[in-house]
This record gives sequence, structure tokens and C-alpha cells, in this order.
Amino acid sequence: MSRRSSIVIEHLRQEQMEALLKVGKRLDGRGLTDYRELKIETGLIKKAEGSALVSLGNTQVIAGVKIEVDKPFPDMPDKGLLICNAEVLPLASAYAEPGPPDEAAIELARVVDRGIRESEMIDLSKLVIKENEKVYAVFIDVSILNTDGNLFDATSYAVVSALLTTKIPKYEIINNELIKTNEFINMPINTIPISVTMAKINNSIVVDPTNEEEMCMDARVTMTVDEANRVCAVQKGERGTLSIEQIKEIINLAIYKSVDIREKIKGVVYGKEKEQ
Amino acid sequence: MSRRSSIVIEHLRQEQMEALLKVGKRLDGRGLTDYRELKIETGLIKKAEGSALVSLGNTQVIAGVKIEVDKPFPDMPDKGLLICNAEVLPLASAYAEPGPPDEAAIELARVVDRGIRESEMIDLSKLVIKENEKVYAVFIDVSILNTDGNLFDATSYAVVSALLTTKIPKYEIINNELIKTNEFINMPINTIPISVTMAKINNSIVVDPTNEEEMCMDARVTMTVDEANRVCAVQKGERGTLSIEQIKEIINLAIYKSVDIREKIKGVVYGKEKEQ
Amino acid sequence: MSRRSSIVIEHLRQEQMEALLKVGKRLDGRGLTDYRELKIETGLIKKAEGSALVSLGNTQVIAGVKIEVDKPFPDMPDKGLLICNAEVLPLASAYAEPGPPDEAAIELARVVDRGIRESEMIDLSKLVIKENEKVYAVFIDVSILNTDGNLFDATSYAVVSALLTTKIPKYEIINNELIKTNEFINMPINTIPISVTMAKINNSIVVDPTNEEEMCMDARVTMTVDEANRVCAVQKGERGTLSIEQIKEIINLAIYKSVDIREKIKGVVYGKEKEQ
Amino acid sequence: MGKLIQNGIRIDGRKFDELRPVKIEVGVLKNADGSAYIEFGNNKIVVAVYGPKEVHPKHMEMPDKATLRCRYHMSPFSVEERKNPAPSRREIEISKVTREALEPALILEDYPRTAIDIYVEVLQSDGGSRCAGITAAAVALADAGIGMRDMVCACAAGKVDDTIVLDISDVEDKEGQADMPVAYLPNLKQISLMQLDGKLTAEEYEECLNFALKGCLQVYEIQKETLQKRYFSEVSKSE
Amino acid sequence: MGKLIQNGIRIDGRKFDELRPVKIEVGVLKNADGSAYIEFGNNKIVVAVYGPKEVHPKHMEMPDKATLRCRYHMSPFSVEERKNPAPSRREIEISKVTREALEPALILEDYPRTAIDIYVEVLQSDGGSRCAGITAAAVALADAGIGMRDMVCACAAGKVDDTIVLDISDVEDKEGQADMPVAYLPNLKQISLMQLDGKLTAEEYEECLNFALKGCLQVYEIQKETLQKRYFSEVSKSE
Amino acid sequence: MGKLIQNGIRIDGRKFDELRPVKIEVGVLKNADGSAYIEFGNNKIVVAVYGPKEVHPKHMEMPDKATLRCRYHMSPFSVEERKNPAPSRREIEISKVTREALEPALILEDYPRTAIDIYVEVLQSDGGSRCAGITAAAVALADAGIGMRDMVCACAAGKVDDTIVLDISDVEDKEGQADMPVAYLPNLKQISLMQLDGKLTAEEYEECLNFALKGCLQVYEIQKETLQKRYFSEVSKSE
Repeated sequence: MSRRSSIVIEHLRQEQMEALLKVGKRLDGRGLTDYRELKIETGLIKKAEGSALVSLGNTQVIAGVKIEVDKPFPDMPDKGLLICNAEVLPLASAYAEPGPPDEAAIELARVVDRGIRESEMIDLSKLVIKENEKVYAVFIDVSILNTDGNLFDATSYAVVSALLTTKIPKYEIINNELIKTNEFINMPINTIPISVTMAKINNSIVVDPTNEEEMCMDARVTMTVDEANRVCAVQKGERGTLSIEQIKEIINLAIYKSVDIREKIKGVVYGKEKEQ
Repeated sequence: MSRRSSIVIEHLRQEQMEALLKVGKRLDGRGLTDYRELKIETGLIKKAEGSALVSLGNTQVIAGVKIEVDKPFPDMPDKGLLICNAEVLPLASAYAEPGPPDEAAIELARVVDRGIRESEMIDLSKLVIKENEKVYAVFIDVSILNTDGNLFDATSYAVVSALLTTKIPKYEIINNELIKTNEFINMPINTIPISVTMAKINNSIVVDPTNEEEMCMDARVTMTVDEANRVCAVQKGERGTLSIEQIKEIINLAIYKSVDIREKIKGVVYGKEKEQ
Repeated sequence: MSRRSSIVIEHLRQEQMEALLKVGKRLDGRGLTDYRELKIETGLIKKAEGSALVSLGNTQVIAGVKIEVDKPFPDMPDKGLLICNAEVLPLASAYAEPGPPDEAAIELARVVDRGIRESEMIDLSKLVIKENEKVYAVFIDVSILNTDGNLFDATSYAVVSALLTTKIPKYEIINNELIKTNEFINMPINTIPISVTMAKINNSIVVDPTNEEEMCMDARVTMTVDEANRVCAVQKGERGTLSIEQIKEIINLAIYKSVDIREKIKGVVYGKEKEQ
Repeated sequence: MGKLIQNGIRIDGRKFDELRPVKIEVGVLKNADGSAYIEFGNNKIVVAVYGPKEVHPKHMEMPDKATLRCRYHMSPFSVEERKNPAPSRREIEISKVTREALEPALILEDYPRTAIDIYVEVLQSDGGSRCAGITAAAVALADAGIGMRDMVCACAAGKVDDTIVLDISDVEDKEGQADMPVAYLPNLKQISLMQLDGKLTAEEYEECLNFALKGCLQVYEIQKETLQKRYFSEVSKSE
Repeated sequence: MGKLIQNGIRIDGRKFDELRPVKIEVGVLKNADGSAYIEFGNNKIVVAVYGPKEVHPKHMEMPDKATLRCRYHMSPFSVEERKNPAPSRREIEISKVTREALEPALILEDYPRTAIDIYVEVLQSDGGSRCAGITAAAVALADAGIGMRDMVCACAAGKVDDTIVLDISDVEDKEGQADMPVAYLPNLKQISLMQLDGKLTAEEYEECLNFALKGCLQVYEIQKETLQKRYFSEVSKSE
Repeated sequence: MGKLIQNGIRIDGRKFDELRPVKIEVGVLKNADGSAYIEFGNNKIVVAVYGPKEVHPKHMEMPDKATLRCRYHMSPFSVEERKNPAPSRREIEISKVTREALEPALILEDYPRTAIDIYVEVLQSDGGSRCAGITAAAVALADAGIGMRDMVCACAAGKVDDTIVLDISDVEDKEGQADMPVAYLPNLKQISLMQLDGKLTAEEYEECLNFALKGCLQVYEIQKETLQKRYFSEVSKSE
């Protein structure tokens, strides 16, 4: 259903938001460091080697993993390839336009990619069919279906969940010919990186901002944390700034929040696997 | 010379057209199921392996066929390739713009391609040099030179005539090397598909609509008919609708008209060939 | 610092320019056939195999040469490749826009390329690693940093200087494998072509026009002259015309001016080389 | 090549005139003015409708009615081989015929100088994705409250192993002899989409069209049920 | 390499100062405001002129004269190897020099705030297609009734086997030593296009230019004949 | 893999907390409203600022402040393998973070309805080019006379051979363990750019950030010297 509001009402909402933040509350009733409800469904797309539909509140994204066989990069002859794209589909909001990814969608894809890559979530050295010649190429495409803030985390969780449930069709080289076998191998996983996005609004730090909150935020920081509680990728965005004290606060918050979310994802992914 | 008319005059013409259609007549004096004069000239472009310039009334198009050698598609290792493109050149009308093909030009090329492909006009299995490795790729490019309605049929007749007169330079693989011989082979032809385009204007069905008629039509149907009088490709276009009875009428009309046009094309193409 | 002037002042400048030209003088004090100061610095970009930063008055351009190994063109199996591009960077003037090269930048790159190619400056037959299989590809990219007229000559001098100082990393094919050695070979040079650009303003011919002069010029002619005083490439541009007499004047002027400029370039390039 | 029909049963177990399972949900996207999700065999498609809204660019505005725009798009992971996300020629053609299939059902004259945008996103593709997309789009348009003269329901029929069958699947499309997608305005009894790939005699053509129309009517029943459940049985739950 | 000249005769049988056969037709396209078709050797080129007309986009409009635009384009089948239909860098450069070769002959001041579009479509390409295109475009501009100060005629000359020759063909261009396309305003005696690929001494340059101008004048005669036949001898037949 | 640190000395001879040589020049481009050239290690970067100026396209105009735009671009010859001149996804992301790093220092409210364009051109690239570009851009903005709340200085720190070090070079970036570019407003003590590639514990993170901020302050001193020399010691020479 259509949601249209006048600028006057928007300004009233904003004042209300700021007043609430001062007393540690948010418009939707959450505490400053509470996430919205996270729902994950994997395996929806049978034609993809892995897939996950994620809702974070009203933000909804779907990630699909396709596996192809390709040549490795000349300077990485013993590594598989990882390619991550994201598109904010025009159906996702009244403000999204069809066309190639804009600046914001490119940043989104690159930050999510960085979290996967820098955490070394996937052991790319195990994705080699024949060194220097044939490796697996992991294409991760994310379609944003509905936007209501925090695309970074929703996209990251969808990508991580899709990768965790990906089955790679096994190829072999026999007599110099590439043969697709009937076997599948699991995606080789080292760690589960968790993205935690925080917004600074009027000097308050909140996690998992909604669209309304993002409209008012000064700065955004996304930190990706691995299972050893190390920060592996960070992106500060928007035109606001942060003090050193705020950054220290944010690091600890990211590490703290990542633990619960990782457990949630593991529950869904491995729980589901047992069911099958 | 420039042809400019005011909206008032256009409306008067439209009223006149509608009045005439009610009594089975058309603005240019044709009956509802009459085609305009069809002129075909083949072999105009010596640098192309086949070519045809077609006029259908004032609509004028030129098709050229170029033959290249390429790899087959992995899922069709024993078939040659067929690629059909059409461009409405900016010289064709005051409303055509330079740039990549728009929606209408893409539909045009795809519908003409469908007629050739689904009728199996060309025996693609004979366009193989070496299975899985080298096949002939048939590039058909159509340049629309002047538009006055019914681009679908004019384009299709140009493509069919160009293909019927195409001589393929013969290639051979000798000692694993691709060699271009001095011989030529005829395009392997199974059937001659004929496109028949009909327009519904105020519940009358006419064939071969002019530009003026297309401005007023509710719906357009293009049916391609093979030599066994089978319908092989259909495209309904525009925002109007058709009743079941109208569709029955249209099928029979398409089959009926296709016979004459096929004879006409054969006359030009094979007549000309004997001359040479 | 910002340079902004009103249209009134521009018209006054233009009148002054035209008055001066009638008495053989120019706004910046030069005679009609004088070049502005030419400064050349080579080797600035260590990551490029050759580079040169050129100032011609306030026009400033930088050229970089990158060497890659590629397949030769099928119809030139015994020749290396030469690819020349130019981009007027948006930082070069208030009127330059980001985006793919426009008509003017494409003409610029093609005319500079033509001078290099048609003079046979580089002996492309010496850039072959293995005939029909592997040749050196010479990529010349020019970034225009500041525009103040006569981009053609400034770009050409930068390209020529960069090529003259290029060291090609030597590749060899050993056991069917391409190996990069630690050796370097000099760019094989046949001649040093010199571009001379002349503008016709109100029937006066001037060399090396500034931006102000180009705004008023009727026609522009660029002639590239080799060491044997032969004209190897010509491009007339802009909407004005030339008489036969003016063309004769221009040929001799181009040949005459080319000698000094060639000496200047040789001095910088070979002088510098001896220093090293 | 294995036969596609054996003992009167198709390769996926269906009878000649049997539809694949169809499931439609309405209102699945929060931001859209109307939306629907359809599973039609293995097709999984989500559709959003935005509008009536301001027209950008302005020159597309029409003084007497709404501008209808449609984008049919496949997600890169929706098919066997990863698809480049840029729109292909096939997607551009399907966008056009989808728009033309829906337009006759819409009362665009009620919304002059506005735009109505329909976005069809194929998350998983199977045979007949254009018909499934049109079917879902019609439901999403109803959900958006756009004035309609009639519903639009769509279904393909075709020819497989010399037999006319309803609702061609992926395998039947690739290995079969003809595929005819049809969209139908069931109350006005008008056909708004008709295409054909493959060879049919005039008699086969009529039989195939009749099959397709019967399929359309079955699809129409599911559309009606879906909307009914959404707007009437759940009236108490709605906000 | 076979020699291109033997016993004073060129490889296609022509003398040094002989033009290839040239044929021009006017008014070949119904929709265009002016049009022409030229066969110049094996070049086959059609040109349309549209205008004076409204300018889109508006910011290209000029208050004191018409905006002249030109597109030189080759059909994909016009050359040995199929050409991608997207404009190449070569086509963009030729579009520019074609426009600049024609502009001095046009009285653009008579049509302020309008656009004049010239479309040159090369259906079959041979050596000298830009000169052939300019020649046909000038005739099409006359056919469109655009005010002109002079005709524009164009022809190349060049150097082949150390000999200056007129009207370079495809083979002579590829295997020869120099190619100089020239466009000329014959009554104003002004040169509006001049390019050179290849090496010439100052003396050879002048000789080559003189050859080219003689060729231009021959082309001019054919242009005049064509227009005369169209506008005067056939006056009774015209509509 | 050779070790990157031996006996407390880095592979290029630097100490852990030592910056590469940095040199800045102001006013290097004649046409720009402000410009700067920086050598930061082997980075060679030129920056131009144009504005405040009219906004095109008009719809980007803001009624209450200037529109800040930024383009970070690498010349094709600036890197080991020739770079395609079209903007890559990496360049688009860096353009965005560069703009966001500079914006908090600018008093954009003083220039409503105008645009300020920043063009960062990397002529030669080394590790830390985004920090070098931001540093030079801040100087070019000052040169253009744009009102600023504070300078912006930028520097990266990182982790190499398990050691936190300042100002990561190309080799250290590729072979090292972490790279953290930071931009800093030195008087307001605010961080406007912060990114991380690589793994750091919370403690290492703080240490690394402290290193980076110390580097920023060193860069700030060089920025101040450069501007001082330009605007005060050379006051007699300026035009």
C-alpha cells in the first residue's frame, strides 16, 4: 500500500525522533542497540547454487550464488574468483530507478564484498580445479526487493547465508577436458563474518537504522567482525564526522552485536540443513 | 520533399479513413486485403554475401547478409548461428533518432528473426564446418531507409530475399587450420516463410497498413506462414485486443495472402538468378 | 585562480586581436609565426614505460606509454600494435565535462595518431615477438591537464617525447611460453614527426593559436612533417575555408617551423638521456 | 531424445489440459503501491506497481491519460547460466508485450498527466514466465487500486510430441514443437497477448488457442480467490 | 606486391587523372526534406536532410543561425568484415569533417533557432566514401531547399607507385603511398575539407591538391546535371 | 614471501611511524579556480577545484547550500597494467568517500544554488592514493577560496608483519595484513574518512587509528607550510 507523507509531518517525526534518542529510545520502540527482527530463508532459488531471502524489519533482499568455471587472474593462479554485485531494484522503493548501479549501490556491493573477502570467509585456494588454468568463479548477485534502511547488513546477511548453503557442482579435468561430475562440494568456509551497521544521529549511536533514521543520520559506520572478534572491514559513510571516543564505542558495539547475529544465522543455516 | 500537416488535417484524414473502412475501402484506394506494390532488388551490395533492397509502397528497407566463422553455442554444437538485427536509420523519418535500437526496433528484429528461425527456413545443421568447433555465423543486418508503415513485412521480405540469394564462401579445416577456399555454397533452404501483417482499425482488419493507418490502429498481428501453410511465428502488438473470431479470420487471411507473396519473391529471386 | 570575463570584454579583446593581426602582431606579443614557450619533462611517470609532460604556453598535457603483449591483427601478422587515446580531463577547463571522449577529443587523438603512424615514426615490424602470434602493443594515453589552445601540437609533442624515451621490457617465447626478461629494448625509431598547427583568423595565418585565438579562428590546419621535410598527415578543421594560395603558404610554414621544434625535442630527449 | 509424452501423461506427470501449481500472494512489498508474488510451476516472480505518480521525464506526460510503463527483468541467478543484469533484447521485448497485454484492462483516462510503473522481477525462471508475470502484475495493479475494466489472466498452450497441451514447462518449451503465450480479459472476452514460436496448421492453431483460453480462465479463478482472501476474508486484520 | 600502375594504366584500368564512374540521384527518400543517392566507384551512399526544424535538446539552439548536425554512418554489411552498428571513432571523425566541409556553403543565418540534420548512410564502402558522402549531401541540401552560397564538391587524389593520381580506390588507398580527400566550393574557389594520410614533398603536395581540385570540378558538373535534370527537364512530371 | 620488516626497519627503509616524503604545490593549473599537486611517496596526483559555479543539470541545485561533487580518476598509465579510462567501481567508491571526507570541512551554506567540483587525477598511483588525493584536494579548496571550517588531512596506517605501521606503501598494502585510510579535521578533532581492509583486534584497531591520526597531523603541517609559502612569503611575486 502506498505510503505518502507531507514534509510537515516528516519534520514532526524528525523532532520526535531526536527527542526520543536523547532518552535512549527510538521511533519504533527499539533501544539504541537493538536490531529489528531478522528473518532468513535459504534455498528458495533452486536454479542458483545457493540463495537466501533476508528480511530485516521491512528491508528485504535476496541473494543468489551462481558457480561458473573460469580462468584465474594471472597474479592469483591458485585462487578461485569471487564477484559480488548488488542492485537496488526499481520495485524496492518509489525513489529507485531502473538502470546501472549508482554510486550508493556500488558502495554497498563493494563493502559487502570487502567483508567476505577480508575476513577470508571462503577459502579461495580450495576453489581451484587446475592451477593457472581453471578455477571456480563464485558470482554473488543481490537484488534489493524493499528498502527500509540498513541495506548493508541485510545484504551482507543474505550473501553470507547464501554462501553457507551453496553446493558447488564438482568439475574435473580428465584428458585435458573439463568434465562436470554429478557430485557437489560444500563451499569451503573459514569463518562467518558479521556486518554491523551503526548510525550517528545527533551524537547518539544507534544500530540497524531504518530509512527514517538514515534520512536524519550524520554518519554511518559498517564494521564486519569475524569469529575471532577481529574487525575485518570498515566503511564510514555520509558527510558527518566521528570523534575518537565515538569510534572506540562503535568498535566494541560491533563486536558485541556480531556474536548474537552470527548465532542466529548459524541456527537458520545449519538448523535447516539438518531438516533436509 | 517535406511533408508537414497540421493536427486538424490529420483528424480529418482519420475520420475519412474510418468512414472508408466501414464500406471496405482505404485512403490510398486499396481494398482491405490488398498489399501495396512490392519491389525487390537483390545483389545490390557486392561486399555482402547476400543483399536485398525492398520497397513496399513508400516503405523502403535494405538487408545485407555477412558470413563469418565462429564457435557454435555449447548447447548446439552441430548448428550454425543466425543473428538478425534491424535499425531504423535516422534518415528514415523525421521521428527516428540516432542511437541504439529502441523497443520497437528490437521487437521488429526479434519478430523477423523468429519467422526465419521457427519456420526452419535455413538448415542450420548444414552450416557446420567442424562440429563443436567451427560453424558459419549468418549475420543479417537490416537498415530501414524510409518508413511508411508495415516495417515487419518489408523487413522480413528483405531478409528472406537476401538469404535466398546468399552465397557462402566455403571454408575447410585442413591440418587443424581453417582455410577459406575459392568455392561458394548456396544457403541451405528448407522453406520460404512469408510474413503477413494485419492491423485492426475500428474492428476492420486490413493488411499491409501504411503509416497513417498504423497511427490509428488498435492492434497489429504479424503471422509468418511456411510453404506447408503452417503458421510458424505470431506477434500481436499494440494496446488493442482481438476477439476469438477475429483471430480465426486473421489466420486464414495470413495463409491466403502468403501464397501470392511467396510466388512474387520466388519470381524475383529465381528469375534473377537465371539471368546471371 | 579564477578567470572570469564578461562578453563585452571578450568582444573588445576580439576587436583588439583583429586590429593587431592586421599589423602582424598578436595579443600576447608574439609574431604571427612564433610559438609559445615549449617545456618538456620526460620520465615523470615511473610506472609507465615512457612519459612526457609538455607545456606549450599555458596548455599542459601529459602522455604515458604502456607496453603490453597482444595478438597482431590478422591482416598485419608481422607488425606491432599502436593505440593512441586522448582525454580532455574535466580539470583542464571550466568547459570540459567528465565522460567518454567527445567529437573534438576523438579528432585530436586520431590526428596525433595519424602523424605518428603515417610518418612511420615507429618501426612496427621490429615490435614482433613471434609472427602471427605475439607482438608488442604500444598504448599511448594522453591526459590534457590545462587547455589554452593548440591541443594538437602539445599532445603530439608529448606523445613523440614519450615514445622517444620509452624502454620496452623484452619478452621472449621459450618452449611455447611467453617469458618476460629483465632486459629492455629501445623503441625502434625511424623519424621524428613534428606537428605544426596553424589558424586562419580574418585571412591572417598564425601558428600555435591560444584559446582566445581559437575562439575567433575560421579554420585550423595541422600538418605533420617528417625529418625528410615531407608532409605525412594533414587535418583541416573548423567551418572556415582556405584558398589554394593559403594552402601553399601553410605547407611551407609547416615545413619551416618543424625544423626548430624537432631540434628542441631532440635536445630535451637526447640531452636528458646522456645525463642519466 | 526421450519422448515428452507417454501414455497420455506429460514428462512432469501432468495431463494434457492440466496447469502447473499456481500460488499468488498480494501485498508482499511494503513500499510499493501494489504488489504480488506468484509461483507458477517453478517460476518465482515478484511484481510491484508504483503510481499514479508524477511523470519523469516530463515530456512523457500525456494530457488525457496515464503513461503506463513496464519493466520485465530477470535476476542474474534466476536461470541456469548466470544472466548479465543489463536488460537483454528478450527482456525489452517482453516488457513491451507485457505492457500491451495489461493496458486494455486499465482505465488510464482516470489518471491524466501521471505515470503508472509496473516492475516484474523474475527471481526464478521456468517456461511461461511472461504469462506468470502478466498474471501477477494484474493482481498487483488491483492491489494498487488502479481502476480496471477487467482482470487480465495469462497462460500458454503449445504442441509437444504432436499433441496440443496446456501450460508449457521449460523442457516442453525447449524440446517441444510450439509455444503460444496468451493473455485474456475474461469478462470482455478479448485477447490482449498472443505470440507463437513453432509450427501449427490453422486447425491446430485454433485448438491451441482454445486450450490457452481455458488455462487463462483457470488462472483467473486463482486471481479472484487471492484478491478475495486478501480484501474480504481478512478485512478485520487489515490496518 | 603487384604494382598498382602498369604502362601508365592503373589497376582498375583508369588513367592517372580519371575519375571512377559517378552517378547521383535526387529525391530518393519520401520522408526526408531532401535526399540523394550516389554511386561513386563501388561506393553506394544514401543521404537524407531533415530541416530546418525545431532543435532538441533545446540548449543546442542558436539565436543567430541554424545548428548544423551531421552523422556519417556505415551499414554493418557495407564493408568486408561486418561492422558493429555502434558509431566508431572513425565515423565520429568523418561526421565532424563532413559537417565542417558543408557548413561554409550554407546560409545558416537564414534559419535561426532551428536545426538542420544531415544523415549520410554508407550502404557499400569503397575508397573515398567521405568525399562521395559530402558530394551527395550537398545535392541533398539543395534538394531540401536550404539556402546555399555555393555547391560543395569533393574528390580525393593521392600517390600510388610514386605517381600522383586522381580519385583513390580502395586498393590504391590500402597499398598506395598517400590519400588526400578534398572538398571544394567551386565558385568561391575555397577548400573546405583537406586531409592527408601518407608522405608527400611540398611539390608533390601541390600537384596532388591540383589533381584533387580538377576531380572536384568534374564532380561538380555531375552534381549540376543531376539537379538540372531533376528540377528543370522533369518539371512537368513533378507533383 | 620476503619479510616486510627486518630489524625494526620497513622494506623501503622507513621506521614504523615514519611518513613517506610528501611534497605539495599550489596553483599548478591556470584554468582551475583552485589547484594543487601532491607527491606522496610515489603517488603523483593533481587536483583542480571549479566553483562556486552554476549547477548543471539544474535539478541538482540545492536552495540552502552548494552541491559538492567529486571525481577521483586514474590516468591509464598510472598503474602497472594499463587502466581502461572509463571509471571503475573502485574509482566511483573512492570519489564518494573523498567527497564525504571533505564535505564536513566546507561551509557550503555560504554558496546556495551553486556547485563546487573537485577533480582528483592520479597520474601515478602508489599505496594510499585516496589519502593523498584528499590531502591535495583540501589544499586546492583553500586555493580556490572556498570557505572552510577546518583543513582536512589524510593518512593511512596499517598492519604489516604483525606490526602497526604508519602510511602503508603499495607493497605493504598488497602483502600486508591491514590498511586503514583516515581523514581528519585537525582543529575540530573529527574523523571524516575511515575505512579498513584486513583483520585487527579491538586493541590493534585503536593503536592503528592513533598511528593514522599522528600521520594526519604531520600531513597537516605540510599543508600549512605549503599554503603559507604560497600566500604569504610569495605575496610580492603574485600577479
